[in-house]
Amino acid sequence: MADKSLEMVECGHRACGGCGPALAARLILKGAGERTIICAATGCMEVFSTPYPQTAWKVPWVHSLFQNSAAVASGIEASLKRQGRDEHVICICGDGATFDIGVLCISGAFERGHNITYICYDNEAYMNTGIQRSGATPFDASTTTSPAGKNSLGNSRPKKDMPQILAAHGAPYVATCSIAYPNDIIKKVERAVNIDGPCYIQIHTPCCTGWGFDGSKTIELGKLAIETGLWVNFEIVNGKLEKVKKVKRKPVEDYLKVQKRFAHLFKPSLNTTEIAKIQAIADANAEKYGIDLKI
Amino acid sequence: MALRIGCASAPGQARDNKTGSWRVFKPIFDHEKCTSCGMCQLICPEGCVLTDDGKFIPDYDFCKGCGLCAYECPAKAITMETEEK
Amino acid sequence: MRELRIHGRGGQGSVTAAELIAVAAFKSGVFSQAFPAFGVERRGAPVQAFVRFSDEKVRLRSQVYEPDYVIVQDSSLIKDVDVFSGLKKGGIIIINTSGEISGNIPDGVRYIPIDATRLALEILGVPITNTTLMGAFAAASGEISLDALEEAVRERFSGSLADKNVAASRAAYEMVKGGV
Amino acid sequence: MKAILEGSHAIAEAVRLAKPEVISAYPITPQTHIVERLAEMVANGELESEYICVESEFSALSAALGASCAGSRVYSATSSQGLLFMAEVCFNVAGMRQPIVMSIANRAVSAPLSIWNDQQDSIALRDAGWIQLYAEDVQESFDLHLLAYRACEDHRVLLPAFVCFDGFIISHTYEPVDIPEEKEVQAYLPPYNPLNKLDADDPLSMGMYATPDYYMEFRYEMDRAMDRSLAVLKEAGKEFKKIFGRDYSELIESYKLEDAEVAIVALGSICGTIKDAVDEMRAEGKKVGLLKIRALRPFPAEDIKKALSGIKKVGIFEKNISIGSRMKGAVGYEVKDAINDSSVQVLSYVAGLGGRDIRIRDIKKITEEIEKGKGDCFYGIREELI
Repeated sequence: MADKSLEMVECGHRACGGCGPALAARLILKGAGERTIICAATGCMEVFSTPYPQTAWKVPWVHSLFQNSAAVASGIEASLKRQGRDEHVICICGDGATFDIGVLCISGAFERGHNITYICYDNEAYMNTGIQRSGATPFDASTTTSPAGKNSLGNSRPKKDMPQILAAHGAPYVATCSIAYPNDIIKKVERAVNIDGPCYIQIHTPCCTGWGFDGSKTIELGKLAIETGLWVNFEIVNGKLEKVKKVKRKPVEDYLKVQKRFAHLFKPSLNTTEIAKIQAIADANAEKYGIDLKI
Repeated sequence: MALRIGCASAPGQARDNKTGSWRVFKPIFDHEKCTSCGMCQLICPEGCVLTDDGKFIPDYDFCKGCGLCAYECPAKAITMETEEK
Repeated sequence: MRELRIHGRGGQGSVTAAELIAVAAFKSGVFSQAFPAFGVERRGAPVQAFVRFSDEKVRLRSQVYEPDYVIVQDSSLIKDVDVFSGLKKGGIIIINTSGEISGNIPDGVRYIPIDATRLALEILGVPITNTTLMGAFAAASGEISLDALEEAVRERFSGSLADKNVAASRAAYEMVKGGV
Repeated sequence: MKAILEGSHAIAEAVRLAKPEVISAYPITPQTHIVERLAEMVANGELESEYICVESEFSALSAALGASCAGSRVYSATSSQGLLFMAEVCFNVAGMRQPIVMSIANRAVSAPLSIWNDQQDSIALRDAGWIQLYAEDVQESFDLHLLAYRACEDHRVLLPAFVCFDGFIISHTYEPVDIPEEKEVQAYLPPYNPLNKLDADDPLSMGMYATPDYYMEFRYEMDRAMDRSLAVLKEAGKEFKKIFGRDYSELIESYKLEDAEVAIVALGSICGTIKDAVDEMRAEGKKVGLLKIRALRPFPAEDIKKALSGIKKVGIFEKNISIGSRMKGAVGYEVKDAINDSSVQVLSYVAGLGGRDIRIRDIKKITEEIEKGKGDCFYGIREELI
């Protein structure tokens, strides 16, 4: 069983107050345990946690580049195997590193079947460099490279379905979770690191700075994403959907209206057409994963 | 201090960086109202809620004053006050 | 230093022939170097491979332009490729042919025609002529001994395939020796 | 044991004897025969390594980096486009001070696509922080792999190395090579003893980022390590001679330079052809010699200056092109800087790009050009195509 009192991320890191990814980092290590080697991608978490020499990490941690964590982890795992060592190897990477630039390395590592757990902290844009769109950015979100404007309603494409892509690689365990449910993260990470083979966990980590909300509401935002059906917590085990968090769904406006990145859908006037499209995404999620609680 | 080659560093040195100075609002913990559920400690992004003799206490050296603990406290035992410096 | 150029078509084993001749030369106590004309040729396209023999270490890395010996794996190549190019006076050219060849043998060159395809078909059952021509080369040039060639062939192939290739080399060797 | 082997297979033997725990490579012409042979060795149990069949060169070196950080001796190999694809990781590996040894079967870079030899690939990465050794023949290619591991893993160095050899010209050539006994290699190359590694029993953060307060010092330290590697490589060369008999105690090799009036400077396999050309020209009464550069990084400037002292005409045979530069070739600048004497004529000749064959007569023509003082140019351009 995971030791929930374990603190392997030291105070003094430079994340924004109320940072979702910083919270995720603490929870991940409670689940993974202290015999864990972390392989980080360039990204917001990497930068807020490791300005030389002030690392926040108390477990072995390595960073190489933006897009190669899965490959670096492959090498670490191969080395440990040859040396007969027992540490867990986990990648912790943002959605830019995971959904976009790192796909080649991730696909290779999963296809080869390395015994690693790849964790994406998904804050739905490139937060490290100032909130540019990524393949994980939701439909209609305004970012600095998909700004809302006279001819734009923000990001024009829906979020890429990374968990299904990795499930299709034959990963034995693929799960999504959210910082809104801390114990669920701990449980899922613990499960993943104890499964042989490449496992994938995608954690929804609201970013107060990037999304535009107050840092005290990070968890509330995470909950709203789930309660509206725009984020679904599930587990896919050996390709089969095993467990889904069910909710009594709220309308998507409840989630959208509290974030600056969707402000253009409400001001100067309510854009019901666009909001209906986003509601349709939530409805499709609900249908696909069966999240609606039947009362 | 000589550089450690390869940009390597001993663990946990972030402690040298006292992020408490970032704070604008300060959480005040009311131990009377506290039900010891541990939520504040579990969800603090800094990991700076300590336990002392069964009581939860923020480490003001590091607390950035984000207010997440106060917002999420089921017992409403934490209030945010303007920092006096 | 003596130089050999082998002409063949992709898939006929010219590069293997060069390598095995170099191995046999090495086993005969000669410093040898073998390499292909590096290319992207596919099966059937004209290819070349080279071997150098010397009593001292071979340092030269250019392709072979003025060979002492030429082996032509397939006489049909003569139409497409100048197989005689640069062949030294006093040199030897071994051509796999069942009859007349097109083109003129240069003056002062010893021409050894051999029906390697027929021999290969008889002994190996397939028209792969490289080991047959290697036997002819051993007999004609004296650069490599038949024993060394056999050893090289046995290192590359095993079992009955090795036996058949050795037999093909020997048959060609005897044929060329007998013809002298 | 003396054997006759294809260059690639000889290199694979050197790697087998160095016993890397992890091999991570992606096939590319003309490097393929090396990694195929290593895969075969692993499959047969001749070599006890983890062989990672990566999906790209980018991952090849990234995985090698991970394994190295975890404390293993690792090996990789590539060529041309593969090396360029790895470029970002190359800089990273050097900055992280991981002593990875990688074979480079030198090949031209695209476009136009060419699988044939020149040295543009490795020379383009001369500032990446890797030691760069260039081999003339199969034996030297074999030997330099062992020497590179020993020098790179020395705690005074801790930098990675390219062992470069000309693609096809060395990689696909059969020639005799002396393969040492396993125990001799063990005596020369003890198991890897990392200074820093990822280890749960002694946790460490590696590859952190550096603010402007620290960054320059890290790069300065890399440069100092590269400077130190000059002596360490020579030491490793001396030790090599003691055990194996072949002399690599210098990072350059002089051939008939003593009384030379003209010197040709070159790297790699072309040195063999140049030596034959020098012999012929000497027989014709020309006082010409060769300076072979074995290490481009660290650049043995002092040794080069000394070896060329008194020679007034120097020409550099460049299998690379620094497009837009005045001298045309990249190595010439460094040789010129090493000589640092305006009374000496130092000229570059870009030649043999993309596999253009170089013969003794070409070397003779280049020598005539050096004598005439015409240089900093391309040699052998087919004027009818221009």
